[in-house]
Amino acid sequence: MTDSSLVVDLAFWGCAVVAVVFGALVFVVDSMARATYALAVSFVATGGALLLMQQSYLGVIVVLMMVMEMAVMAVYMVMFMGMNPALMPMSMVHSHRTALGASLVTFVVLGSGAVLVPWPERRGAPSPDVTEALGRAIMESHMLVMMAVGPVMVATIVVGVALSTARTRYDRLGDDLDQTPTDPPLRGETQRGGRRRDR
Amino acid sequence: MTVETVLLVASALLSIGLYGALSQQVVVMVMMGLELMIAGVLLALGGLWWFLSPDPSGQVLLLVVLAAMTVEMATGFAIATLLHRRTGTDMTDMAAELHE
Amino acid sequence: MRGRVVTLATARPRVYVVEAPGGRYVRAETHRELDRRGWQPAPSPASADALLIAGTLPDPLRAAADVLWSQLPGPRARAEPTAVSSVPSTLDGLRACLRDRAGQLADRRGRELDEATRWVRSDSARHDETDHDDMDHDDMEMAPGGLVLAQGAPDRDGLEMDALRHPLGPLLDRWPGGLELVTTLHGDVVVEAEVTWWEPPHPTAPPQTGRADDLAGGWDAAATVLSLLGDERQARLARSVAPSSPEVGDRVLRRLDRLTRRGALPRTAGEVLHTALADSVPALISDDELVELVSGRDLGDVRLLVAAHAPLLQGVVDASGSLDD
Amino acid sequence: MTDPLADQLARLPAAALGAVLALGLVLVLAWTASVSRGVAAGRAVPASMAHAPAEAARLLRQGRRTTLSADRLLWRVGGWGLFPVAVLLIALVPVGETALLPGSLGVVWANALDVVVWALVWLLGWGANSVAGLVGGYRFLALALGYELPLMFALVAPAIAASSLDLAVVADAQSSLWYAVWMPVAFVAYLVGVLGFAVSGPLAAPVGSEVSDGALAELSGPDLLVVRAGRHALMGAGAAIAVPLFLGGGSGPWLPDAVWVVLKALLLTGALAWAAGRLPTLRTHQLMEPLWTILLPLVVLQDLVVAVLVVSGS
Amino acid sequence: MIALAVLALLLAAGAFSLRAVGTALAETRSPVLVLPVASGRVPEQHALSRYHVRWYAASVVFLAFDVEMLFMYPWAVVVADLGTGAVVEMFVFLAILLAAVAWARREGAFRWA
Repeated sequence: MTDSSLVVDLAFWGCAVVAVVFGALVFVVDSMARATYALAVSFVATGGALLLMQQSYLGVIVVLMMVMEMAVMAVYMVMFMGMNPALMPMSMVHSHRTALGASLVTFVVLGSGAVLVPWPERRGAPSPDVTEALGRAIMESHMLVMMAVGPVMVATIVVGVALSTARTRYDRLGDDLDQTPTDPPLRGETQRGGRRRDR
Repeated sequence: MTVETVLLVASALLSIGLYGALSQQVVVMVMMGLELMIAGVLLALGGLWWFLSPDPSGQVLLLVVLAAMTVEMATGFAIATLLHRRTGTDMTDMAAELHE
Repeated sequence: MRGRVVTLATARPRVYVVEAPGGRYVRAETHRELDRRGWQPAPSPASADALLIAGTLPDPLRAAADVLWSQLPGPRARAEPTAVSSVPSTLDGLRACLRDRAGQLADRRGRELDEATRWVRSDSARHDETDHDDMDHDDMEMAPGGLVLAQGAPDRDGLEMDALRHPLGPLLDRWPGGLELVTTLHGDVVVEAEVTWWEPPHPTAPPQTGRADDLAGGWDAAATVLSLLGDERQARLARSVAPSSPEVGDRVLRRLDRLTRRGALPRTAGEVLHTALADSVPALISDDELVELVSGRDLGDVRLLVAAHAPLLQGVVDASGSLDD
Repeated sequence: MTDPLADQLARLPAAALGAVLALGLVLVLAWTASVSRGVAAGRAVPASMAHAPAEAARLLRQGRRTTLSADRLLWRVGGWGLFPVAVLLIALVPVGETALLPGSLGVVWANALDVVVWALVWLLGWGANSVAGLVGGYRFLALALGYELPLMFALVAPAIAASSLDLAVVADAQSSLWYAVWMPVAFVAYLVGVLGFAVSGPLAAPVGSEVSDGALAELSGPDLLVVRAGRHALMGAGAAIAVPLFLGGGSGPWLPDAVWVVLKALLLTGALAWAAGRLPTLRTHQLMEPLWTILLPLVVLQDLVVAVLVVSGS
Repeated sequence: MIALAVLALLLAAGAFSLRAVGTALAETRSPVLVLPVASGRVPEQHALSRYHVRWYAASVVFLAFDVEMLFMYPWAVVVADLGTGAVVEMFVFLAILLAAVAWARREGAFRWA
C-alpha cells in the first residue's frame, strides 16, 4: 500500500512514544507548569505524527495552536490549582481505581477494534497540494463550515468575557455609559465607575 | 506506520485522557484530560484520512475538531474563573451546588 | 591564554551599586565615575561582578549586605566607599580584586555551595522568638526549602489569589538609601505597603548647600528614573548636567515630557520631576502619602514613582539634611 | 517524505554545510543586533563592536547560580531554547535557490516558531522562583496576546499576494514590486511582532530594568549569555524572515541572490535593533489596548486591501 | 528531515562546548544555591504561587479570535483563484469578530482586572 520507508516508521514510532509518555506524565508530575508543558510536548508529537501522514498543514497548525493554548493554560492551571502550584505534591485524585479501570477497558476495546477490524483499501489519492485543496474545500463545498464557525467564535468571545470578568461596562463607564473609565479601579473605590483617566 | 498502529496510539492517548478526566478533581485538570482525548481523536481522524479516504473534506473535519477544542478551552477557562470567583474554590464536586 | 581572557572579561566589570542610608552623594559620584569609565552598572546581583555599597551601613543592615554578597555568583568583589573622593580608587581596587586569580580561588573554595539554607534557618530562628513558635518550620510539607507557601487573600477583582510580601529596599540599586518599602503583591499589583526608614549612623554633611544641592537632587532623581526606564543614554546625559550647561538640562527635560506624554512614565512621576527640575521646590512627602501614592499600582510603576519622588521623601531629607536652607 | 534512507544520507554533506552556514549567519546577525543596540545606547561603534566579545568572556568566566526551590528543568529549557528557535527560523529562509528547511508552508512554520518563544520566556520567568522573574514572565504573555494576532495577519498578507505559503514562492513573486512598498501596515505589524518575540524596544517590559530585568533577574554566567544571545538572534532571525516576505528575497542588481538576502537581513537587523534601542519601553498595561484596538483592525484592513487588489488582478 | 537532525546535532554540540568552556573558565562545576533576590532580605514566602493574572479576559478573546487564523492560511492560498466571493466571505467573518473585540474592549477585557 504505502511505501512507508524505514525513516518514516522510525519517526512515527518516535512521535507516538513521546506523545503517549508525555500524555501520561501530565497526570503523574506534581508541578502545574510541568503538567501543562508535558501536554504541550505530547501535542507537538501528535502534530509530528500528522506531518508524517502527508498532512503538512494540519501538523503545523496543531503545533502552532497547541503551543499557544498550553502557554495560556499554564497560567490558568497556576491560578486555579488549590495549594501551591509548583511545590506541593498534587494528590487531587478521587476515585482513582474506577478511573483507571474505565480507561483500561476503553483502551482494550478501542485497541482491539483498531487491530481486528479489516480496514478497506484507500480510495482515491491525496491531491498534490493538500493545503490548496483544503482552502478550496472550505470556500466552496464546505462553505457552511466557515459560515458556522464565525458566529460560534463571536459567541465564545461574548460568553468568555461575560462569564469571567467582574467589572462590566456599566461598572466602568457609569450607568448611562458616558463617564471616562478609571482603569484599574482606584483603591478604596467600589467596583462601580471611576472619574479620572488612567493615573 | 499502518492504520492499525496509528489507531492504537490514538486509542492509547484517548484512554489516558479519559483517566485524567475521570480522576481529577480540579476543573482545569479535567480540561487537560479532555484535551488529551481530543488529541487522540485528532490522531485517529488523521490516520483514517491518510489510510482510507484522503479527500479534502476529511481535512475540514479536522479543522472543525481543532476549532471545537479551542472553543472548549476558552469557555472552560471562563467557567473556571466564574467558579473560582463565586465559591473561592473550583473542586468539581463542590461545583455541583452552583445555587448556594 | 587564560590571562588574556581574564583581562578581556574584567575590562568593564558590572558593579551593583547600592545606596546606604545617607550615602546619596557617594552613590551619585559612583554613578558619574562609572559613566566616565564606560562601566555599565549591573541590573541585579545575579549577574554582577562587584557589590558597591555607597555610604556607611548602620548595624541592622549589615546582615542584609551579607545576604546580597552571598547572591553574587562567580568571581566577586566588595567595597564600601564612604567618601566622595575615595570612589575612583575603590573602583580600581574592585577591578584588581576581580583579576586576582588566587584570591578568587580562595573565595570560591571558602564558600559553601548552599548559601540559601543558612540564611533561611537563621531568619526563621529570628521569627521564632517573635511569632508563636508552635508552627513547625522544618517539616517538608508546609515549608519546602524552609520558606513558607504564600497564602490567599481577597482581591479587588473578587478572585481570591495568593498574596506575596515582597520588600523593595533597604539595599536595592537605584533606590533611596535606608528606605524599606514592604509591598503586598496580588500578581504584579501592589495592594498595600509598609514604610520603614533606616537611619544613617551619623547625618552626612552635604558638600553643596542650599539651592544648588536641591537642583542636583532633582537631576539625580531624573537620571535614576531614566535609567529605570532603560534609557541609559539620557540617564548619562542627566547625570552630566551641571549648572554651567543648561541646554543639556533642557534636552533631558524635553525627553522626560515626551516619555510622560507617550505613557512610558506614570503621569504623577513626570509631573513631580518637572516641578522639581523647573522652578519651585515641591512639598515634602510623608510616609503615609507615599503609601497612598503607591497602592493599587504596578510593581514597576512603584519603583519609578519612588525614584521620581526620592528628593522629596521625608526620610531622605532627614538622612542627608540637604533641603534645610 | 517517503524517499528511502539512502537518499536522505546522500544529502548529508549539503545539509551539514547548510547547517553550519545557518549557525554562522545567526551568530553574525546576533552580533549586528548587539552592535547597533550599543550604538543606539550612545556608545561609539568600536566600543559597541568590542562589547559582545568582552561581555561573553565576562559571563563565561562567571559562575552559575540556582535559587531556592527553583524549577531548574523548566528554567534551563526556557533559557537555552531561545537560540535554537532563532537558528530554526533562519533555516527556513531561502538563501540562493532553496532553504535549509524547504517546505510549502514556510510562512506557517515561521509563525509556529515565533509562538514557541511564548512558552520559553514564560518558563524563564517562572523557573527562578523569584518575584521579579514571575512579574517579567507574566508581562511577556500579556504582550504576546497583543502582538501575536497582528503578526499572524501580517504574515498572511504576502501569502495572499503570492497565493502561496512557501517562502521561496513569495520571494519570487515580488520581482516587480517589493511587498514592503505596497503593504506598509503589514510590514510595520510584522516588525512589531519581531520586537515582541525578541523582547526589545517598546515591548521590552518583560525584561524592563524597573523590575530588575524581569525574566532575566536570577540568571548568571553562561545561562545569561545564552539568553542575551538568544534575544539578539531572534531579532536577527525575525529580520531574516522579513527578507523573503516583504523585501523581495534575493532580487537586486549586480550581486547574486544569496548575497542580497544576507545583506538585506544584516541591514534590517541593524536598523531594527537601533530603533529598539532608541524607542522607550512602554508599560504593559498601557500597551494592551492599542495593540488590540488599533494595530489589529489596521492589519485586517491591510489584508482586505491586498485581497481586493489580488482579486481585481492588478 | 536530515537537515533538521544535523541542525539539532550542531546545536547540542554548541551548547555542550559552551558549558564546558564556562566550567573551565569559572573553575567550578556545580552552580551555587542562593536565595532569590529580595533587596538583601530573606524572602518571606515562595514566589511560585497562585499568581493573579490581570489579563485573563484578553486570553479568552485571543483563543476565540485565534481559531479564525486556522481558516485564514488555506484561504490565503486560494483567494486569488476564487475571486470576490471568497474575499467577501472571509472578511464578513473578520468584521463580526472585530465587532466582538470592540465589545470586549468596552467591557474592559484589555484592561488590568
